[in-house]
Amino acid sequence: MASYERTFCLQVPSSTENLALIREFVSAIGEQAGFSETETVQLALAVDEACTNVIEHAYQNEASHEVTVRVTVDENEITFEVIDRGRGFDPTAEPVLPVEELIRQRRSGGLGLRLIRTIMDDVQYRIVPGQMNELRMVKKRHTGGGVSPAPGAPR
Amino acid sequence: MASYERTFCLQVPSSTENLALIREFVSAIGEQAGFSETETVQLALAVDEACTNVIEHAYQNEASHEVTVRVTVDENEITFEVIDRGRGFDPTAEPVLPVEELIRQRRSGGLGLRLIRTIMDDVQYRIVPGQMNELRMVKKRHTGGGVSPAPGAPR
Amino acid sequence: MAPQARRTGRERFEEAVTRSFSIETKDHGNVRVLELRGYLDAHTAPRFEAAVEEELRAGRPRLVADCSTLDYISSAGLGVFMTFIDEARAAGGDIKLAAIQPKVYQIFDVLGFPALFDILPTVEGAVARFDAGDGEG
Amino acid sequence: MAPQARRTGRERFEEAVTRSFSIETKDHGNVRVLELRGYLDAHTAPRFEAAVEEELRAGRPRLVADCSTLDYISSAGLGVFMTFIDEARAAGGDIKLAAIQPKVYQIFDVLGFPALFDILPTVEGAVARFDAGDGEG
Ligand SMILES: Nc1ncnc2c1ncn2[C@@H]1O[C@H](COP(=O)(O)OP(=O)(O)O)[C@@H](O)[C@H]1O
Ligand SMILES: Nc1ncnc2c1ncn2[C@@H]1O[C@H](COP(=O)(O)OP(=O)(O)O)[C@@H](O)[C@H]1O
Repeated sequence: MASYERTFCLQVPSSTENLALIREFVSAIGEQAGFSETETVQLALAVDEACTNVIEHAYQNEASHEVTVRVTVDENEITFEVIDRGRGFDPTAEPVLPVEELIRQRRSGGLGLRLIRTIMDDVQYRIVPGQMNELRMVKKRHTGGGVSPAPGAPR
Repeated sequence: MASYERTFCLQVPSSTENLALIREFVSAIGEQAGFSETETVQLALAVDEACTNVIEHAYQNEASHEVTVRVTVDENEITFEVIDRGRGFDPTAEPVLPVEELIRQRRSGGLGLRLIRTIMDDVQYRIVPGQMNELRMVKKRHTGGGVSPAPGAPR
Repeated sequence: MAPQARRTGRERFEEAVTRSFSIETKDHGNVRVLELRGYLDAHTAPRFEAAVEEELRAGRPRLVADCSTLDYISSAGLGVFMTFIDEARAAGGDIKLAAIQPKVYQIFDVLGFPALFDILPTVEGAVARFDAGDGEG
Repeated sequence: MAPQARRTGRERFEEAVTRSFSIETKDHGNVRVLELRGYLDAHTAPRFEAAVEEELRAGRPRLVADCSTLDYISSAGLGVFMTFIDEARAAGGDIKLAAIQPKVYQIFDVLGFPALFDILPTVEGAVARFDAGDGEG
């Protein structure tokens, strides 16, 4: 009642055509929560990457499933929970290769988790067997964590 | 699996500051579902009116509750369910006065339900006692129902 | 706990929301033009209501709503026009609507506003109609 | 049931989504400029991938991605650059990036792209760099 905490939830079919809607959802909340445009773009990007992974890997591009994004805003931070009921995975087993190495191997994958970890202040993944998989990402307000604002112009 | 039906769900705190997000949600789905810009504006308006009523009447402007909008799209129609757990009401008991009469009585209220009924092809309200209230609104694809497109210019 | 941070957070929220609707007031001779910008819904209508009320209380009932940059209106915004139209007319003025975008006009149209309000294609035309009325009266 | 209506529905869906990203191709001398417009994510990246692949298969490895109207890119779009950059360079060309908006540039920046790709402020500058390289080689 006196608490500042607010919760939002979006559930959409597991198809990449809904990524734009997911980004609009995150952007609207990020803006409403007082994050800058730069920060809001980054939050939308991180959630896009998490949902893309669910659609492509957890559900292997079958559009008949659902992706859920829960967002909690309080005075200190914004928390995103991306939930699926598909194939879980072990994120600690995924190699974090330098981009040069990815290019050398002609691998276009491997960027998503890196972007998520760079943008967010805390990232946790848990599997509740037979129930759901949940990627939990936290971004603090106004901290040194995450990515600094972009330069005004490239080069 | 072979079905075309898709379901979307949005849940937000019961505050009018979230109406913009609700409209963006409806507009994105309406556009994705192939409704025209004119139709999409009307769908967003009807859902805005329904959610405004929930926030102002069912929850009497207490932001600590939640408004849920479920959307189902299939080959024939789009269905919106606006769900609350607040004070229910009897829509058949609400008088439908002409706008002239509302002006004479200096009543600014009474337009919301009228807009909803004008825009949508089917409107149902049900109370599941102690559980939830649900306003169910259906708009068919490309029918004569609802409102015709706006004229190019006023007057 | 952390009431300071909380207040700042709330302020930031409010700021973001405020951006979605704004009113700019200009004088065209003895007519007040209220330029409505953005989204007029149940969240932002109270600000529009306060602005119209302020004009009427200050004895300025000759009002034009410039809707050229109004992107959306719901019944909460329409209700403001309905609440004050009789009062403005009784005081020898009017609330005329001008330059409504087609996608917004359709909403006025659904409710039969064109029969009840003076709706003009341009702000200049709406202002001129007050002057014409003056010359006749 | 109603497979006809179903197909039409799907087509309409596809059309709406397609609008969110488009590619326009232009020749600047012997350099191909791909103008990327809108949102490049996992849904739209396959179209960008097909466009780049078509250029390389047709023996046109001198490419500039005009990003002046690109509003967003996720790893799926970034991956297209990574997949083809070595092949373009091995064929005597390059994939240069030009006129990236600051809010999009920050995404390239996070991943260290500026050290690996040739990123120029303008399309003209990017095209000119190919010509300079020609003159030298
Ligand atoms: N939600 C998920 N469910 C199952 N596997 C996943 C999920 N997210 C990531 N992965 C696995 O981790 C790998 C790395 O993911 P990422 O860094 O996003 O790159 P990409 O998705 O482009 O391969 C993926 O290739 C996949 O094998
Ligand atoms: N979801 C709801 N819960 C409770 N009462 C409602 C609800 N929706 C509408 N009402 C009642 O119906 C009346 C008419 O609603 P409406 O036509 O939208 O006009 P307004 O909300 O502007 O009064 C409201 O004043 C209210 O008493």
